Amino acid sequence: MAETLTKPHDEEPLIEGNQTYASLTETVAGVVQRQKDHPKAWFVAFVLGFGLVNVLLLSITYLVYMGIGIWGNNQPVAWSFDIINFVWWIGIGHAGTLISAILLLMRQEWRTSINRFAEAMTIFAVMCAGMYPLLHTGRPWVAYWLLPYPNILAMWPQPRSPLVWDVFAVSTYMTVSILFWYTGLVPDLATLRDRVKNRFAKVLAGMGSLGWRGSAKHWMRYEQAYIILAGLSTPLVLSVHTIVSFDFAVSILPGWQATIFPPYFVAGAVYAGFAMVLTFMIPMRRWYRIEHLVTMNHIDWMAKIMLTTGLIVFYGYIVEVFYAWYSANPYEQFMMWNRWHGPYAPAYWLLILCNGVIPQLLWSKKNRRNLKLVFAVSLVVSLGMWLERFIIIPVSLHRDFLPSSWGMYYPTIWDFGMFFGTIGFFVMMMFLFVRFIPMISIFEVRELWSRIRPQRAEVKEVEA
Amino acid sequence: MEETKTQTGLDIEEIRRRLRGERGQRYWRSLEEVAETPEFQQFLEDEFPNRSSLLDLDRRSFLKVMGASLALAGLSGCRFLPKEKIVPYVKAPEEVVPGKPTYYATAMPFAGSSIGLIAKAVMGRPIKLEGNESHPWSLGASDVFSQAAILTLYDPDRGTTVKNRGFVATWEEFLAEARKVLPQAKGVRLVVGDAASPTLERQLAEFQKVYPGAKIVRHDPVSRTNALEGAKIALGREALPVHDFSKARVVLAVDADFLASMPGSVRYAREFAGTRRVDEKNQSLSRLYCVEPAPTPTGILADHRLPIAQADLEGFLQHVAYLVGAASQPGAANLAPESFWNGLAKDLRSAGAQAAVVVGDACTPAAHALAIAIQAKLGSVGSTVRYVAAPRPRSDLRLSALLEELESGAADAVLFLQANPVYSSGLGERLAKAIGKAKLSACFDLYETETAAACMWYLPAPHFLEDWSDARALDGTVSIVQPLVEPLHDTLSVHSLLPALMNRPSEPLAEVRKTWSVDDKTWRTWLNEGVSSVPKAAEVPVPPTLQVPAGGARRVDGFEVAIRPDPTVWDGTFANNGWLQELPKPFTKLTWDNAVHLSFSAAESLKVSNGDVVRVTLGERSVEGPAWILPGLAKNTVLLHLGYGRRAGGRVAEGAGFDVYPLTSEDSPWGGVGARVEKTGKRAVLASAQMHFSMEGRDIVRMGTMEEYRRNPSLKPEHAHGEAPRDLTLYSDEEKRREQEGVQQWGMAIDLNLCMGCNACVTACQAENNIPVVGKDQVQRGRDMHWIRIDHYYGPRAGDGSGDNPTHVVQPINCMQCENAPCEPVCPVAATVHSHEGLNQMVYNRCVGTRYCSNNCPYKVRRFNYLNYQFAQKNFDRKEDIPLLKLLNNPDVTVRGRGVMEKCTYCVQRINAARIEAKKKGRDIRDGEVVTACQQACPSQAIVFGDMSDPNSRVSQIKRNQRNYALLGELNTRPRTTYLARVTNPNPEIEA
Amino acid sequence: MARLFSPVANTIARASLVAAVALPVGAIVMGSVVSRSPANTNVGVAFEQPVPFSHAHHSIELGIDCRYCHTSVTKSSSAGIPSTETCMSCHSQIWTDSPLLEPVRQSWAEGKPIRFASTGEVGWNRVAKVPEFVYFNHSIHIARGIQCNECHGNIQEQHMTAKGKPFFMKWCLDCHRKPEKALYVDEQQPALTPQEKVFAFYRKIQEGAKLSARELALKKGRDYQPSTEELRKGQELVQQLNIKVKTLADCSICHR
Amino acid sequence: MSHAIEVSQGPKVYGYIAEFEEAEQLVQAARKTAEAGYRDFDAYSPFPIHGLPEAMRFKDARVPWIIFFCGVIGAIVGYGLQYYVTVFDYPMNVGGRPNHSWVQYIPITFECTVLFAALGAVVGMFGLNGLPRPYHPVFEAKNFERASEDRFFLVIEASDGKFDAEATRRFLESLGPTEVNLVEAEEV
Repeated sequence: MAETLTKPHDEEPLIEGNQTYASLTETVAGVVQRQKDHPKAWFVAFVLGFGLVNVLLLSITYLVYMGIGIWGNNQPVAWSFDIINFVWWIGIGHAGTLISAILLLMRQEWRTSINRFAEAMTIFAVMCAGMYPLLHTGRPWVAYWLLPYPNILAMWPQPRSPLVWDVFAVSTYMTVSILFWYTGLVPDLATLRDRVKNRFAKVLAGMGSLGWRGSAKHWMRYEQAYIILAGLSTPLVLSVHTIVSFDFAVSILPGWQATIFPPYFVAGAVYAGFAMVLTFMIPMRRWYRIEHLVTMNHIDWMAKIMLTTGLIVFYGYIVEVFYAWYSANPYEQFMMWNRWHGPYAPAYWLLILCNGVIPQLLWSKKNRRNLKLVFAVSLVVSLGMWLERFIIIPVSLHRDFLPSSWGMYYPTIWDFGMFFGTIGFFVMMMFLFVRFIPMISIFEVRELWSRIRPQRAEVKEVEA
Repeated sequence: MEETKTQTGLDIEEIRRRLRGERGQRYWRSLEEVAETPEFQQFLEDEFPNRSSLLDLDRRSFLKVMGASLALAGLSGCRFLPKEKIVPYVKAPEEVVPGKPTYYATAMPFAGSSIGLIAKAVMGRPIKLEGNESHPWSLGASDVFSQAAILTLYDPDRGTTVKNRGFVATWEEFLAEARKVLPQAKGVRLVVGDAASPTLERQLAEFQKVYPGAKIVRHDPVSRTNALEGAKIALGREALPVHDFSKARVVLAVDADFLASMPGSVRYAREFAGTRRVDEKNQSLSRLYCVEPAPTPTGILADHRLPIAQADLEGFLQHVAYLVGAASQPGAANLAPESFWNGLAKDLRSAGAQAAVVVGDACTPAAHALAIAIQAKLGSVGSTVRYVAAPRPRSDLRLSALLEELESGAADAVLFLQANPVYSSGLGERLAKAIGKAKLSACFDLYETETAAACMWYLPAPHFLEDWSDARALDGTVSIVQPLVEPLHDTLSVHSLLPALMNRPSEPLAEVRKTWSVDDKTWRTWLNEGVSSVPKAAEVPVPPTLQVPAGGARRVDGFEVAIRPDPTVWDGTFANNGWLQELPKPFTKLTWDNAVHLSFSAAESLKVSNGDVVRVTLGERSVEGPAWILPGLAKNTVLLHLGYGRRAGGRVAEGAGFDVYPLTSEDSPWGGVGARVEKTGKRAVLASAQMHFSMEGRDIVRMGTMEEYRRNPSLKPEHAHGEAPRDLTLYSDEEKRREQEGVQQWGMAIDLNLCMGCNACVTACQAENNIPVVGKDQVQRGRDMHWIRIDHYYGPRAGDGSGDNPTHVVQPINCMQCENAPCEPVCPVAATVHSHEGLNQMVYNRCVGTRYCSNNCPYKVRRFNYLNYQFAQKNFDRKEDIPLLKLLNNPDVTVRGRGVMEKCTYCVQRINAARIEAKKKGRDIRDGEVVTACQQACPSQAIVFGDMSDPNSRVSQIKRNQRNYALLGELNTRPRTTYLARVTNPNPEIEA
Repeated sequence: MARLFSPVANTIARASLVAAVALPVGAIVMGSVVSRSPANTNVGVAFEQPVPFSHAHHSIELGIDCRYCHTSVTKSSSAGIPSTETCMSCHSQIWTDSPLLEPVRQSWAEGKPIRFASTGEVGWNRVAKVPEFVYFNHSIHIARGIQCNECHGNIQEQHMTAKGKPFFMKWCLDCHRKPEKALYVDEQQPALTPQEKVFAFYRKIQEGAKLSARELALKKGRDYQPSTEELRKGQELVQQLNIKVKTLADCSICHR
Repeated sequence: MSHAIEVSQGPKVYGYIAEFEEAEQLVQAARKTAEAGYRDFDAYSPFPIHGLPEAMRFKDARVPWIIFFCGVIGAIVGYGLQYYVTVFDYPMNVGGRPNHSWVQYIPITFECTVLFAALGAVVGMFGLNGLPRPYHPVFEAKNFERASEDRFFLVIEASDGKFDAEATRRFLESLGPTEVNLVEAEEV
C-alpha cells in the first residue's frame, strides 16, 4: 500500500497549480494574518461549539456537586457513557499521531498537507478524553491519588491496575503529542513572526518561535529529533490504545476478556480518527480555499485508509463471534447471543451497519472522490465507533455471570450533556486553532514543493 | 413551632428549653434531647470518634480539602477538619465504659406474641437488636421485624407531642379533658391492638371496674381467630397450637408459612433445620409437604409443593383426615393426583407421632379443627404439637358493633390504644366519620395514623425500647420489656396512661412490677435473662377420639382473592420503616410497593404483564394496583398484601403501594371467592431488586433429590465445569501461602438446604453495617445497597411446565472474599486489597470511586454510593439530612459518603473487637467468638462463619461436607464463602 | 530587517525557562514540607482550654496516675475524658476558690458540661485526634506495653497540653511494621507485665528514678533509635506476646 | 587579520551576508565557502535543504544519543518505581498476585521510556541549537525576514579567522547572490 500511495497513481500532483514559496506561504499564513475575512461558517461553528462548552461546564458542576448518581450508571453497569466517550475520544486522537508519525516514517509525502491539522486534532481529542477518567471517579477531588508521589499516607498507586497504566499512557501521549506538534510549529511561528504586521501578534509569534532563524545546523538537528520523535510516537500511539483496550482485556468479564482487543482497538482508533479528519478537512479546504494543498488525492487516500482499518475492525467483530463459539464457554456464548438478540440488539446491528456495511462504498474510486459521500460516510463511521464502545461496555456489563444481578442501563440527560459538551469543546478548539495557527505545516509544504515542483526553467517561463 | 415539628420530627424549641436544664439533670434524657445541638454533634464526634464519617469530611470541608489537596502534595486531609470540642460528662454513669457497648435483654411485642431480644447500646444509644439465646422463641435468632424495629425508634416521623385537633397540646390538657368526660360518658370503648401484655390486660380489667360498662375491642388485622375458633370446634375451648418440629419426620403445612411469618417461626425454623442437615453420616431427612394458594418461604423448602386455592384447603384437609382415618367421608379428592394422596397418607400414617400438620391462620376454623383431628388420630399430639390457652381474652365487642354504637351515639368516648382500624379494617371511612361523633376520641400510637387523624386527640406512644412493659410469647412465656433509653419524645407509657385515666397516676415500672409481685432478686434475674419464671400458658387437653364436622370445598368461580400480611411491612405497622420498605420481598423482590400477584396462566388469560394496573373487585368493593406475575400461585388465586396505601403515618409510608383493606371485612379478613380482575390500561412502575429469575442452565444453585445425592454427593451437574484446578496459574501461590501461615483464615459456609430466604440476614446486615436506604427511584435504577442479598431462581424442574408450580430456589449472596479476588488487581489506588487473614478489605477512605472493581466482580456484590444516601429517609439529594438517624449508626463501622465503593466485610469490626479482647487475654480468637450479623440473625443457622485454618472449627467441618461447592468456581476466584448444595427429599412414590 | 527583540531578551528567555522548571518543583516541595510541619499536624501547638489544665503538675508534681482521669484507657478503645465529678473529687477540697477553676465549679453547680468562661463554647479543645475513618484502640496498645509517650510525646512535662506526634498513616505504620522498635522490658523491674510496665514508668518519673536512654527519650517525647541489641530483645518480646507482625499493616486493622 | 577593521564603538560587525533566490545556489555557495577554508559561517533557509550540512562539512550526531540515554533512564525509573512500591515500600496481597508481578509492570515501564526519550529529543535539540534565543545578530541583516519565507542566505562571520572585510565580500559576490551586505549588530 505504501508503494501505491507514494507515487500518486494518476499524474495529479500533491500540490496543484503554479506555486512559489511565497504563494504557498501566503495561502497558509494568510489565513492567520487576515483575521478580518473569515468565512461565516467559522462563526457559526464557533458559536455552536461555545454553546455546547457551556453545557459541558454546567454538567460538570452539577456532577461534582451531586455525584455520579446523576448519570444512568448503576449496578451492574458501573461504567457507561463516561468510559465510552473516553475510549472514543482517545481513538479519534490517534489519527493525528498516525498521520504525522507513521506516514512520516513511511515517507508518505502527501501527509504534509494534513499532519499539522491532524496533530491539533489529536491534542484536543486527548483533552476531551482526559476529562472522563478524572470526572467519572466518585470523588474527583482525590483523583490525584492515581499519581505516584511520596506522601504521609505511605500509599502508592497500585501498578497492576490498567487504570494506572491509563494515567501513564494518556499523560505520556498528551505530552509527546504536544511536543511533536510544537516542534513542528516553531519554524512556522518564525514565518509568522517575520510576516505579521500587528506588533502584539509579532511578539507572541516571536516568543513562540524561540528565535528560530532557519540555520542549516539547526535544521539538521531539527530533522534528527523530528524523525526520532516520529519513531517514538509510532509505538506510543499503538501502546496507548492497546493499554486502553487492556482496561477491558485484563478483566474477567465475558465480552471484555479478549486477546483480539489490542489490535482491534488500535485499528478502530485509526478508523475513527480518519473519519474525524475527513469530517473537518472536507469543509475546511473549501472554506479556506486550500483545495490545491489538500487535493482530491488526499481525500482519496484517507478514504482508502478508512476502508482498510474498517475492514480490520470488521474482522475483529467476526473474530469475537468465532471466539465465543470456539471457547465453548457458556458465558462467552451467552454474551454473543445477548448482543444479537438481547435488549440492546438494535445497537449491535446498527454498529454492524455503520462500521461494517456502509464503508464498503469506499471500494469505488468514484465514491472516494465524491466529497458529499465521503463526508457522510465519515460521520457514519464516527457514530459506528461510538456504538462499538457502547456494545463493549454497558452491553457486556448488563448481563454477566449471575442472572440474579442482571440489569438494564438507561442514560440520563446528564450523560448526553457531558458527551455533547465535549464535542462542543472539540469543535471550539479546532476552530480557534485554524484561526490563530497555520493549519498546514508551511515549511514542509515549501520543502515538498522544492522537490516536486516543475523544473526551474519552466518556472522562469511562467514568471516571464 | 408546628412547622419545625413536621419538618424535622424533632422540636428544636423544646430541646433548647430542656437544654436550659429545666428538668434537672437526668443523663440519658439530656443526651437524647440535645441530639440536635452542635454540642451533641461534637459529643458524638469525640466520645466515639469511630462514629463520624467520610461523609462529614466530604460535606464539611470538601472545598478546603479539595483546594488544598490540589495545591499541596501529600496532605493528610484530617488537618482540614474544623477544630473540635471534647464534651465530657458532668457525672459519668457507672455502667458505661466510653467506646464499649452495653447489652440489655428485652422483648419485642409483635403480632399478638413476642420475641426475646438482646439490645446493644453504645453510650446510651441503642444501635442493634439481636435474638436472645435464653428466650425459647428466639434461641438467639431473630426475624426481619425485630431486626428493623430499631430504626423505628429513631424514626423522625414518629409522633412527638400530644395534639388536639392537630394543634400541639399537653398530656395534662388531655388527662384533664378525659377525666371530665369519661365518668359521665354513655359508653366508654377501648380499642386495643395486638399487644399481648399481661400488665395491660390487668390494667384493662381494672379500667373496666373503674368505668363499668366500658368495653374492650380487640383489633388485630392479622388475627388468629380462625385457629381459636377451630380449637373451639374440636376441643370445646379456644386454644392455639404450639408445634415442635424437632420431633417431626413428616410435616404437612397447609397454607402455613411456619418457617418465616407465622408467630413462632424463628423457633420453628431452628427446629425444622435440625431435621434437614445432610452429610455422610446423617442421611435421613424429614419430608415437608406444602399445600398453599400462594408461595411462601416455607414452600421454597417443600419437598412436595401443591398450589391449591385457599377455598379448597378445607376440602383438602377433609380428604387427608379421611385417608388417615380421622374422618368418615372423603373430601376433595380431585385436588391432587392419586399418587400424591397415597404417598402423603402413607407418610403421615407411618410417621404417626412424628407427623405434624400445620394450618395457617387464613384457613377456616373447620380446617383447623380437621388438623387437630388428624393429629389426634396420628397420635402426634403431645409430641409434635400441643394446644395452649390463648394468651389473651377475646373482644367484648366486635369492631362493626362499635361502629354502629358510635353512629347511634351509644358509645361516645373511644380510645384507640396502638390500634389503627380506620386504616386497617374494611370499615375505614365510615368508622372515621363515626369517630367524629364521639364526645371524646383519642388515638394513642407511635405515629399520627389515619385513626389519629379521625380522633380529637393524638397521644404519642413510646417505642418498646423506651418503655417498661411485659409480653407473652406464643406459648405464654412472659418476658419483661425493658427500656434502653428515656423516651426521645414527649410520650407517656400506656401503663401510665390507663392509671392516669383512672385518677391514680403511676409509673410504668411500678405497674409492671405490680403485675408480677416478685422480690428484687428474681426481678433482676428476669431482666438479665430476658425471660421470666412465670408459668407458661395452660395446655388444653385433647380427647383421644374427637369428632369434627366435615369440611368441604367451596366452589371457586372466577378468581379468588387471598389477602395476606405483607412479608416486609406486615399489616402496615412497619410501613414507615425504610429498611423494611426497601427489603426485597421473597419471590418478587419488589421494594416500596405491593402488587396484585397473578399466576402465569391468569396473567396469560388476562393478557396482563408486570406493571399493568388492574382492578380487583370482590363483592361490591374493589381496589386498583399494578399486576405482578408470581409463579407458584394457584391458577385462579389473586394474592394481595396488606400494609400499603397508607394515607397517614409518616413520609416513608405515605404514597407507597395501594390499600387492600377495603376488600377485607371482620368476617373475611383473608379475602374470598368470586372476584373479578380487569385491566385498567394504566401502567405503574415497580422497583424490583431482581429482574431475571432463570439460572440460564448455569451451575449456580446445585440441588438434587436424596437419590441423586446418594449417587453423586457433590450434586455437581455433569455439564458443569466445577472449580478450577489449583495448579492452573501463571504465578506460584508459595509467597501468599507463606504470608498466611500462622494467621487465622476467615471463611463462611451457607447451607442452601436450610435457607428459605426469610431476609433476616439482609436486615441484620443493614442494621449492623450502617447501610443506607436509597428509595424506590434508586432501587429501580439498580442502586440498592444491601451487602447481602437473597437471589431467587426458578429451579431446574419447572413444575408442570405451565410455569404455575416451578421449584423455587434461593441463595444468599454476600462478598465471597475471593482469594484471587478479581476486584483487587484492577483498583488503581489499592483501596481494596487482601488481609493476611484472607479478608478482601475495602478501605473506604482510600477509594476514589472508579467502580472498576464492581465491573470485575463476577458476583456483583459490590455497592457504590452513587449519591449521598446516608441519613436520608426518602430524598437522596443533599437536602435531606436527618440528625436523629445518626444516633442509629454503629460506631464501629465507617459511614460511607458518596462516591465510594462498599461491600460485605465479614463484619470485620466484630472480628477486630474479638481479636483485641482475645489478644489482651494473650490468645487467639476461639471458634464461635466471632459471629457475623447475618449468621447471628439466621433462624435456621444456615450461615456458619469461622477460622478455616483450624480443622476443628465448625466452618472447616462443614466445608468438608461433600455438598460444599464454590459459586462460579471455574473462574478460579477461590471464594471464601462456599455453599452446600440443596438436597430435597421427595416421596419416591409420588410422580412430580 | 528591524530586529524584534533586543539582546537582553536572550537572558530573559533563559531565565523564564529556568523559572518554568523551578516553580512547579518548588511548589511541590513546599507543599510536602508544609504538610509535614506543625502548620498541618499541630504537633506542639497548644490550644486554649476552658481551664489551663497542666499534665505536668497533676501527673508528675502530684503523682496522679493517668488512669485516675482516663479511666477506660486499659479497657476500651477510648481513653475517656474525666468528668467534672472527677475534677471536683479533689477540687471541692483544694483550690476551692481559685478563679481558674471557676468553669469546673460552674459546670458542677449547673450539672452541665464544662464550658469556656470567655466564649461559652462547650467542652475542651481536642488535641490528639485521628481521622474518623481510623479505628484506634487504646486498651490493646497499653496491654502490649506501648508507652503513652510513644504517641502523646512528652505529655507528663506539658503545662499546656499539645499534640505530641504527627499521627500520619506513615507514622503509625512505622510501629506497626516494626513493633520491636517500641517494645521493651524495664530492666530495673523485669517482672512487670507490659501493661504494668506502662504505668510503672510514670511512677519512676515521679520518683525521679534514673531512666534508661530509651525512657529518657520517651519522657522527652523524642524519637528513639533502639540499638540492634534492643531490637533483638524487642523481637523476643514480639515472639512472647505472639504478635503477628505481618497482619499489623493490614488495612482492616485500622480501617473498617 | 580579523582586526583589519577597528570598530571601537557603535554597532559591531557580525559578518557579511549573501542572499540567494534558490536552494541549489545556497548549497553551491556553502560548498565553495567551505572549500575556501571558511569555518565560522552559516546558511539560512526557509526549509531544511538536503545536502546542505554536508556541503558545509557540518556533522553532529549528539541528539540521537541524548534521546537514547533518556530512554534508558525512563525505563529504569518506570520499572524501578513499580518494583520499589510493590516489593519494598508497601507489599500487599493484591488478588493473590505475587508482590513482584513483573508482567503487569511492562506497560508503565514502556510509557516512561517513551516519555523520557521524547522530552530528551525536544530539550536536547533546542538545547544544542542554543534556543530559545529571541535575539540574534543575523536578525539585523537586510531582508532577513524572508529567510523564513522564500530567500536563502549565507553568512560569513567576522569571528572567522579567515574573515577579511574586502576579501570576504568579494568572495561572496563571486558566488552569484542577488546581493551582499554587511551585518552590523548591537551585540555579537
